[in-house]
Amino acid sequence: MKPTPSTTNLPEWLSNPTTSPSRPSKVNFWQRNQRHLRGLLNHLAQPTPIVTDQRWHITPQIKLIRLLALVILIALINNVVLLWGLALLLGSQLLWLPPQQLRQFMSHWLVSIGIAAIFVLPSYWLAGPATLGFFIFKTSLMLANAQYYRFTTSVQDLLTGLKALHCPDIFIMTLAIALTYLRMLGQHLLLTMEALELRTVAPTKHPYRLIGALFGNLYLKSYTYALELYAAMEARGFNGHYSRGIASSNHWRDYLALSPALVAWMLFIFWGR
Amino acid sequence: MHIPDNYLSPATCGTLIAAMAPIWTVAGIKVKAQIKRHHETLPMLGIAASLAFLIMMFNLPIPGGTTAHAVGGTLLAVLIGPWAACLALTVTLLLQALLFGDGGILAFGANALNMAVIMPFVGYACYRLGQKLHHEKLGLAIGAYVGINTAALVAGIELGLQPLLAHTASGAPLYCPYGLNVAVPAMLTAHLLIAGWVEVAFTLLVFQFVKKVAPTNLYQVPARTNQRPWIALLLGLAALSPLGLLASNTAWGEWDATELKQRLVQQHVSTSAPRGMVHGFHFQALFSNYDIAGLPISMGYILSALTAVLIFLLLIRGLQHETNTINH
Amino acid sequence: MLLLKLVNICYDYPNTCGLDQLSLDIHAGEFVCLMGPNGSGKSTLLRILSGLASPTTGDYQFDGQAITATYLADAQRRQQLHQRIGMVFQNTDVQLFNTSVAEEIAFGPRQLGLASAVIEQRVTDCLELTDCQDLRDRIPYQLSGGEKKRVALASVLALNPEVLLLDEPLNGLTIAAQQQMLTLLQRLQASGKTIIMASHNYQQVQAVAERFIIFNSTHQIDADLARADLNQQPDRQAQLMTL
Amino acid sequence: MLLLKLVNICYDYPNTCGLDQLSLDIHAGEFVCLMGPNGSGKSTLLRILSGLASPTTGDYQFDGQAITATYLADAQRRQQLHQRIGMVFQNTDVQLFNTSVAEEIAFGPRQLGLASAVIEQRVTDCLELTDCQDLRDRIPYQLSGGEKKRVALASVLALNPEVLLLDEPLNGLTIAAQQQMLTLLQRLQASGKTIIMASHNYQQVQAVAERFIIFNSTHQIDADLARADLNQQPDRQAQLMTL
Ligand SMILES: Nc1ncnc2c1ncn2[C@@H]1O[C@H](COP(=O)(O)OP(=O)(O)OP(=O)(O)O)[C@@H](O)[C@H]1O
Ligand SMILES: Nc1ncnc2c1ncn2[C@@H]1O[C@H](COP(=O)(O)OP(=O)(O)OP(=O)(O)O)[C@@H](O)[C@H]1O
Ligand SMILES: [Mg+2]
Ligand SMILES: [Mg+2]
Repeated sequence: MKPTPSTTNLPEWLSNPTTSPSRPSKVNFWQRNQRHLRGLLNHLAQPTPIVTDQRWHITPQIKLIRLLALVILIALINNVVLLWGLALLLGSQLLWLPPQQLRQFMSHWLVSIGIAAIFVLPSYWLAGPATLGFFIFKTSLMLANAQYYRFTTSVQDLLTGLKALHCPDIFIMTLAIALTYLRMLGQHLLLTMEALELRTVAPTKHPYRLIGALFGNLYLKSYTYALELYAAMEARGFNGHYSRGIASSNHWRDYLALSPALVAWMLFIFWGR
Repeated sequence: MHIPDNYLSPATCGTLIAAMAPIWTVAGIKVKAQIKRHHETLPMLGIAASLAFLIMMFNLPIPGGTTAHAVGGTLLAVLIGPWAACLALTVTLLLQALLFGDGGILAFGANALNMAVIMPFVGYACYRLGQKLHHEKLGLAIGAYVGINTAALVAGIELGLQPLLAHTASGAPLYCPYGLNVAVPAMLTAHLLIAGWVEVAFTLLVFQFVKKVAPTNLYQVPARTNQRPWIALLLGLAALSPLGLLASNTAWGEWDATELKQRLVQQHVSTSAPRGMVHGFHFQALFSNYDIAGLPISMGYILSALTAVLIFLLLIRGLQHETNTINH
Repeated sequence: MLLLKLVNICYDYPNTCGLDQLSLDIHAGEFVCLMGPNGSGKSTLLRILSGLASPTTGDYQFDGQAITATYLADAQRRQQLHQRIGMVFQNTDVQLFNTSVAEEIAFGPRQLGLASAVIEQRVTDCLELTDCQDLRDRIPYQLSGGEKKRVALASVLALNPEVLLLDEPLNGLTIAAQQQMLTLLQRLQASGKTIIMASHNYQQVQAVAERFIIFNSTHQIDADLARADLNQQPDRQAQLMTL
Repeated sequence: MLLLKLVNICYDYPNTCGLDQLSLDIHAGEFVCLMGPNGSGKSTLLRILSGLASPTTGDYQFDGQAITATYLADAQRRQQLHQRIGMVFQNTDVQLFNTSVAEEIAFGPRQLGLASAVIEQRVTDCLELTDCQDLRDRIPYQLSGGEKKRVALASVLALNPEVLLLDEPLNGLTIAAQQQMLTLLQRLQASGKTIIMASHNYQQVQAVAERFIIFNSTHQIDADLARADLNQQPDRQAQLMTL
């Protein structure tokens, strides 16, 4: 670096305090987005402690199959008794959740039902109360099943499950990288928003312009990341196949875990309609 | 625009997933070719998926105090290429469905069709057209707007068809309770008035930034496309068409106007079929033959599936031709 | 004048501790250097001082005003705070988001609604102060590591904040550039700014910083010494040489 | 044994020059330190050596094999190269992508298909070598700056590469940790590894590096000196003290 002429005096403006214009500012969406992002990052950092009963550990692929089987079944069934039975089944599974998690489960679930319900409520005038009630009942049952899956499955499990179900490698890898980078890019986005905010000293006239810069930068950075990440991964022996310790093959426990869903399917096929 | 579970009948969901399978296959093949040229495309897929996730999470302020978020389908198509965007968005949607409860698990196929196929491809086509006419940005803006609205329209149709496709004997709808006359306008107004413009603004701003800072990082159209994907698409679709047989309800799109009217009446939604349906689309002409010819119903399904394949192929063929000629 | 006051601050990250029971007074015009082992909480403290993070427990007062999460919920107040406190991040990558270095530096002043000639002047001055004249039209994200650090400082300077928080600003710079930056900081201090920096480079910093706050690996303050005192404690100095 | 050979390398970034007419021979088992002003091309050179970037013009040979863009187009060859040459990036953030530090270190060995006991052993060893034992179950992206640097080195070490490229590995570490890392590097060299690092810290590095390659601000090599020669050139040493 060339030595600069050492001017002993700072520029005039730098020696005097700047007076700040105080204009009221309305745009406050940076804060909200930062909050959301922090929530996401926390969620990703500590995925709700997964309940794993060692004796009842079922393989990830069976979990996935069970989820699909149950959701399809619930979608197909129009028999209240059978649905009721499925609800009881799920309820008894929930009993195994620790209380803290159960509370979390309930709050998440109720919120998601609320959101789903808002959209169908106007149909009360179209279709009447019976249809509406039935619809909400079914929807909430599906949501509960999906929620239960989310609460009992780690990200790793999902990947292993998909792999065991012979999902193509390219897809699994994309998913795995997406999950990793969701954290990294999320963190990057969060920090950039923070840095941006630190230099937002007055209401910005064009917040939208900044959004372009924010995501444009994120894309370009991620492009560089992609190059370096791939080299870093290859450098560490990565060969395009995601090898992870794949859990042992199917087990009687797995079939046992799947059995309620199978029984419900049987009932549906022979009697449910 | 994420369609949650239980709004679409299992038959619709199955059909849409079956329709997606060959598209994913082709996308996989296309992207593998792309990876051969630029090996960073492989990690870029995953990164783009997380990027899409963050874009959909980012709430933009809109005049009036509320917020909306962009989807970024068109943007991703322009940045990493439409096929890669299709795969990346699919992964995003899967993640959202399985791990974040955004969008249904069964409705995954429908959501993928709307947001991972229709949006990027429509948007990208407009962008390429604009590029050809030397109005790149205009093309992109139109692409973003038309892309998201087409997707919304299709989502509206998917939802609106449900009361016709699946209902109890008494006519009470089993899934989405709104007919076409409610679902389509509802979806469209929201997107035409608000979400579309948010998408346009977002897409343009990011595009402008990237174009200015690192124009080489935009997707470059490859010089030559090979023909194998189309064969794979054809085979895939043909192999999957019997899946339609599994659907217990009338499969999507297989009704005639009288039935349509009858159902609408049953539902007390409308006393006559929408005029466009009767006169515009000519379902009669397209779909009423297979029963008349005395063929078994399964044969009819296969034939109509093949017809769908052909129409689909022709559509895509047109698109491909366009991107080819631009390069020379 | 007491400018920054921390009373019994704790900061907890989701699964680790960031800061533990920290109390601290910093007066206007001081030049403070934070030192300590890796992971001892220096960056965390700077984040709290800048208003980016709110302490889990404890009070933070800036210029007599308690800075709480509710206080910061108001956008206007937050903006006023940010104008008075500038920060250079440890990972400078996240801090640069404009399309050219000149744009990057003009970003802050432009929001203040200054006349464009004034902005132009500020950009030129800042580039000169940080010796980045030849980077003027470069794209920030394409710079080398050390260049980014300097541009980040320039972009914060352009806002003329009263308090400058710098998280390891010397990292990745050549020794000559480090000295230049420290001289610049000293001049800024002479003109009345408060400077708080984290560093692992006692050797460079000892000549300019006037007060050393030393963290230990349990996220607490181990010692808080003025330079004059430090000169009488050779074992402390030896310890600082390893941090 | 001649391991790395560069002949007349130029590297151009879209709108600036990265390296200009650089020729260089590095033998197996050397400990080389790259020094130079900010933006002089140290990181660029390391990227080329690692096979991440291909020179615009000029030849790069690794172990007698020309490494060209076409050679690298083949995934398997690229992988083999990457296995023999490990690199710690200047911005360590991009290098950590697993969910825990232990996972991060195990990632490489696991890809090589080693037995799980072996992997476990490697993880423990690497954690110990880099003094990261207590970070074992932490999430990499949530570490402090210095902690990330050490974990990144551990994750590269776990693969046991022949050549280690380190881009400013001492940045952000405490002096004690810097010395520890340099000692580790010295031990690695003693066991036959080739070590090439970029640094701005001549004072720390002079004791361990055996050869100094000095860049100038026009992206060329200014001098290439063994430590023994350097000791006889006080003005060179004075120059290095400022880089
Ligand atoms: N985002 C985060 N989430 C969780 N823990 C974090 C996060 N950032 C830092 N930590 C932890 O908090 C503690 C303090 O970190 P901090 O970054 O303040 O350290 P530091 O003193 O700046 O260290 P360094 O000298 O390495 O930069 C460390 O144990 C670190 O691992
Ligand atoms: N991605 C990039 N695109 C364009 N130019 C770049 C890019 N990265 C670096 N440069 C430029 O290339 C030159 C060499 O950069 P390089 O990163 O190799 O420097 P360096 O010696 O590592 O510097 P430092 O000590 O600051 O890390 C610099 O002028 C820099 O601005
Ligand atoms: Mg720090
Ligand atoms: Mg560098």
